[in-house]
Amino acid sequence: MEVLKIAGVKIENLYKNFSVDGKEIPVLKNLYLNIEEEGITVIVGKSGCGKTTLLRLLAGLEIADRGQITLDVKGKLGMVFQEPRLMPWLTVWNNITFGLNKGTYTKEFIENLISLVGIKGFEMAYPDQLSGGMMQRVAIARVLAYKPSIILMDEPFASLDYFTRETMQKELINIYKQSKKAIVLVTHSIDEALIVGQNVVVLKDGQVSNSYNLSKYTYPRDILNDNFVKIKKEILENI
Amino acid sequence: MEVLKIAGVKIENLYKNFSVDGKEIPVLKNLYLNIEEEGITVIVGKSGCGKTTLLRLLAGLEIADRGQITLDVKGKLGMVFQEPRLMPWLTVWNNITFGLNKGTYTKEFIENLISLVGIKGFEMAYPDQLSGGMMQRVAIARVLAYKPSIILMDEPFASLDYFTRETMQKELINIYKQSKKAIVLVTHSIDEALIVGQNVVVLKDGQVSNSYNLSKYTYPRDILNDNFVKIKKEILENI
Amino acid sequence: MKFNNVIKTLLIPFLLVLVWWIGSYLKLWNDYVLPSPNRVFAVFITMIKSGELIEHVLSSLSRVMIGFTIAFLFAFAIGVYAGLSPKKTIYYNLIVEFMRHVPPLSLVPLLILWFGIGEKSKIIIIVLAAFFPMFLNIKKGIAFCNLKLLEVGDTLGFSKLKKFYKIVLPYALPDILVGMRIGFGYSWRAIIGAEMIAAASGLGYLILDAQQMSRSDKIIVGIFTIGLVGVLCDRLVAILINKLLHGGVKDSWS
Amino acid sequence: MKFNNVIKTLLIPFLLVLVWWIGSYLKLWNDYVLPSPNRVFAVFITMIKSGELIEHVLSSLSRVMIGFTIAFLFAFAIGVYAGLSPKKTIYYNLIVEFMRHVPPLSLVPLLILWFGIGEKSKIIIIVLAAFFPMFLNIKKGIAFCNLKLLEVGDTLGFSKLKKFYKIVLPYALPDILVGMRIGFGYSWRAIIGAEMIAAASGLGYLILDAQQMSRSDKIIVGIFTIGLVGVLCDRLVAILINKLLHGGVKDSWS
Amino acid sequence: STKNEIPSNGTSEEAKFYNASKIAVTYVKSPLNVPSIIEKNKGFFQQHFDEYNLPVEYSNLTTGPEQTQALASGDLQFLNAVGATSVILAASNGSDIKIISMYSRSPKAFMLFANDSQIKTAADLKGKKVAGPKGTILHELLIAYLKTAGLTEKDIEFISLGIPDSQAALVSGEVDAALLAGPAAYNIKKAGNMVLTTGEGLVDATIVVATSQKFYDENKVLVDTYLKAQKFTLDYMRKNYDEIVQITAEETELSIDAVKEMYTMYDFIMEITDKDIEGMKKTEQFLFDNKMIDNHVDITDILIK
Ligand SMILES: Nc1ncnc2c1ncn2[C@@H]1O[C@H](COP(=O)(O)OP(=O)(O)OP(=O)(O)O)[C@@H](O)[C@H]1O
Ligand SMILES: Nc1ncnc2c1ncn2[C@@H]1O[C@H](COP(=O)(O)OP(=O)(O)OP(=O)(O)O)[C@@H](O)[C@H]1O
Ligand SMILES: [Mg+2]
Ligand SMILES: [Mg+2]
Repeated sequence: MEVLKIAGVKIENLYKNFSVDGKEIPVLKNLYLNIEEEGITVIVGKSGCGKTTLLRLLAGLEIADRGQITLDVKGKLGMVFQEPRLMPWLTVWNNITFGLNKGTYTKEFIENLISLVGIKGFEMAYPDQLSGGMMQRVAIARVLAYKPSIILMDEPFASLDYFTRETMQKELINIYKQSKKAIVLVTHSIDEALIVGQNVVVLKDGQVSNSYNLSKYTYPRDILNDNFVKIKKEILENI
Repeated sequence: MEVLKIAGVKIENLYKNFSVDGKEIPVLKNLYLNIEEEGITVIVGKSGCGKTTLLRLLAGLEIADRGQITLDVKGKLGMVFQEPRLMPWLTVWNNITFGLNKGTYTKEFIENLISLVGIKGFEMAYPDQLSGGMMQRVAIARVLAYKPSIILMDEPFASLDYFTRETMQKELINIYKQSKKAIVLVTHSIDEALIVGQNVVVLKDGQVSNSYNLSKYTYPRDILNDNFVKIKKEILENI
Repeated sequence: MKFNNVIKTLLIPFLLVLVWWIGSYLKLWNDYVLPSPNRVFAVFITMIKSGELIEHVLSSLSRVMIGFTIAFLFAFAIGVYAGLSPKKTIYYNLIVEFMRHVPPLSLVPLLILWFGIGEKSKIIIIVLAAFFPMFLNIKKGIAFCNLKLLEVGDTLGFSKLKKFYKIVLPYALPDILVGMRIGFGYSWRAIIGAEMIAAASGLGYLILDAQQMSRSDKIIVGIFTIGLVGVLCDRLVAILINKLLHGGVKDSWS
Repeated sequence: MKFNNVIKTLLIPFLLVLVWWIGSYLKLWNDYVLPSPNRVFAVFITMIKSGELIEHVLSSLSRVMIGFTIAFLFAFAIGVYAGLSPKKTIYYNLIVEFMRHVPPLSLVPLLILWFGIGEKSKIIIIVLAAFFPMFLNIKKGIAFCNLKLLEVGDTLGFSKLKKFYKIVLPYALPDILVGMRIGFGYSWRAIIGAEMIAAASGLGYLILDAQQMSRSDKIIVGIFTIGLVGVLCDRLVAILINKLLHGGVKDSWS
Repeated sequence: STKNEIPSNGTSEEAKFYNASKIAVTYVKSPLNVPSIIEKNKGFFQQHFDEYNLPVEYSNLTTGPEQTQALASGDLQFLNAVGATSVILAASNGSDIKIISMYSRSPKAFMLFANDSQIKTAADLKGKKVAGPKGTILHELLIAYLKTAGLTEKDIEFISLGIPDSQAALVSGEVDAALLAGPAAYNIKKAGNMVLTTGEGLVDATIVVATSQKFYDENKVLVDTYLKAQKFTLDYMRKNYDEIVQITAEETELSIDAVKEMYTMYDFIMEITDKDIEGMKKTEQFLFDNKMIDNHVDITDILIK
């Protein structure tokens, strides 16, 4: 069988089990997935279906039991975890510059990021002085400061309110438009998937049960549009 | 001025400042709020507006700078934190029974709770073997097992998928219906607020900027109904 | 695999004994101070056969166990108290810190004056040696307890006591265990100092007596026995604790 | 408030001195073993005036500082290695554990043989006293590092080294500090043992010499000076470290 | 170390060789080692070794076993005041150690004190607790004293404690009798405790100066110089009584009277007499009889030849 060479990430025949209390739990079973080098791929699926596990496998934090992950991306990989995972001993500013080498960034760059995620005035605060949503935004700023060419995001906007979330979604689309990065986003909000996704993948029973290519729809999208409503319904039925 | 005696929680003239990096940040400023003894009160507001702080004040975890909180509830108070806060050294089962005294509960009771939150099969797993959403559900089960008469919930469903979330919302309404508890729910989803709330409170600039009494709408609600769409719009404008 | 581990464990000790043997054979050092392994081994066997060695071991062990237990109980009580009520420490901190820096050996005449030359003085020396690492580690473990988990206890209506044993204690366990290991090491090490006070048996006595009698072969036997019995006890406690703590808590007790 | 704290701190020590004074006054104990506070204080003043005491203090301090520094460097290197590569510990664990349980005092003859009666042997005694609590605490701190935070380092493309000093080290800091405190206490305590080996100055020597000369007043002065200088150093290091660590890290260094 | 030739002063002596780079000696001032105190204070050793350009170093190694160990390790060249007992113990265990001269005999400085006025004779000690340092002159004194009443160590309860600890045990009433020497003995005596016996007539309490055969063989000239210096010191002491008492009092922080009183108990004569050899033979027998040594030591073998 000939394999088409695609830049981006290629997942083939992926298996991952976990053992809990002595029992083996199959989480990913024979999973195939292509993630394009330029584009926003959104992964949706039930809680506990293996989305985080998939991202962790992509980031190399977990080793697959079987199968193959081919990363063909120039540049770095960055990840926003499901929890903020800030260093409790560092201020917001230092948490954001945590992944950067001294002298490789300007003060303005960080200041811009800080206002982008809306935590101005809290530069010198420590993580335990922030609200849940603020911590998540610091984590997002940390990964953006790192300028990865592929960003994995695990429910990054889960604890943001409607407006903040909207801002962040717009920002994500901007980042994509400007730098054509590969972004992989896990979310529980189908609406969010439809707003930002160019490729929406439904994970179910350890496999991709459905995937939708939305790259023909330009941003900003009106997800009350019939097409989107139809897709949303379909996803909800398949999830 | 005569004060009407209301069972439930009465918040008057509440002030709370935090100091970050030497600067005082006013979070709650002259807040007034009544929470009825029987009913689901939903608090919405921007990320960082003070929702968690308000819940922590109610739970007695934080002390107000000024003002008064009168709790007039018989029975216990329970809280679901914004993070799961499970004991890492205990199994799921033991985390759920964590707040209970031995001999005061039956095995079936806990088993029911476990299937209610949908984590059957993971009784013997440790928190670090669970997905984000699963941890949150264990935290919910823990508080339900405790049978409080007032439950404070801080974005309890934030990392749950559409269906699991729906189930949990229904369950919350059931719990209210059966036991008429006081439930205070913080959420970022206005839809969720409209689906479960009997009283929806918008927190802004440290005060209640708006509140909506929805107790006349029976469950289950159709939030695509005009009334709700109107309220949603209004809330979004006010938030 | 298991056999493999035994080899890995014994590799360096084996090499050291080899160097010792070769050095003695080539007379690289003075036989009077470091006798050959053969001679030490011969004395070792004689002392085992005569039952002398086991008597010394038991005698020291019982002293150390008593001293260690007392030290642990004190360290636990005061450490927990200090960890939970940091504001009160000001009253006793100076005295504790003072005692922490005073060599127990310098106190021997005073101990004899107050507690006599019996077991009491010996055990106090052991207690003084073992108390402080346990105290400081326990205090640190208790004081550093995760506030977020403690709040869970608050919202579940736990009393102070209940919060303590259901949250603080399990959370501080790794620190407590490290403290206990260090403390046990020091209490075991203290037998020389303790048995300086008019002991008639014990490994410390064995070594001191051999020193006075210039019997370096016996000194070496004593040193080895102390080291090995110490390691063995440590292992034993480690296994016991691992049995008691069902999973969940890593303990660095490797 | 500050004055208040001074009173609280000195309350118990003051009471103890009072008891001591009354006991001596009423001749409740033998003056040879525990002389009256008046006499001890007089000797103390004389020794300060003659410059003798400060000389002993400096001499002991320099020994302890050298020994402690060496012990810390070793403990840090091996502790970090052990914490990061737990599988390799099997090779050296036995020997480390063995040494941990052997009383340094019993090794004096061997130390004299190998390292002579100069400073080397004395410093080794101090190193042996201080190494293990630091080693075990550092190892524990490193080994227990939060895996979730480490993964952040992984995803930011940190090298092993970078992960170590940007995540593991700050995370393990409280453990390292507790280990250092315990280690310093023990290294300071070890001066009696160290200065048993042919010392001509130092607080340990002062006490040993006073014992030989049957000068219990000097012994008590020695004990007090050891305790007080120890406490002072501990405080000093505490303040220094608090200065160095800008916020964020609690350290139980109370 | 290097092999040096003595710079010849024109006299036509045969070249003398030595093999050392320093002269390290022990410095023990207790119980009341006046020669050591005077010698160090005046720098007599250094004066004598200046001729060879060798620095003199002092080591405060006070216990016998430590001294003999340090000698064996080669870190020390001379043990300036070591108990004959320690030398015999070391020799019996195979150490290369040789006596080059006597340091002192001071049986009167070693005493047995009773706590209880009921104890007046050796016979009264039966069944009592006696504290003291094991395997030393004091221990030997006790055995010899018990023997006068036909008792052995088994008839009493001997408690092995160092001198300071024995003193503490005595004054706190923990033991019925204690073996003490030096300032501790002086203090206890002044406090009115009863001296049951001194070592006089019981032990010879010989303290000796020792080096190793190996060092002697390679450095005969240095050993001779050492002895010369020792003699010089003793002569000086004889001629300057007031000054040496003064110096000793300052060094030990004892009162002048105490020094004067204690000084009379010591006999600092460096020649090895037949009586000394007899005394050491007795000590050797004591050690052997009490199973403290396994191998006999011939005293004449441990004198330098
Ligand atoms: N370290 C682990 N050990 C054992 N089981 C694990 C481990 N990590 C994950 N699992 C299991 O794998 C399954 C998938 O977990 P994962 O975290 O990938 O889910 P998810 O899709 O991210 O869920 P959520 O939306 O709730 O975050 C779960 O059943 C979980 O219990
Ligand atoms: N312990 C603290 N110290 C200092 N500031 C704090 C502290 N806790 C909260 N704050 C500040 O108080 C404000 C409100 O925080 P809070 O956690 O109540 O927000 P929230 O409404 O729950 O936000 P989110 O939706 O993001 O969880 C924030 O600006 C936060 O920085
Ligand atoms: Mg997940
Ligand atoms: Mg919040």
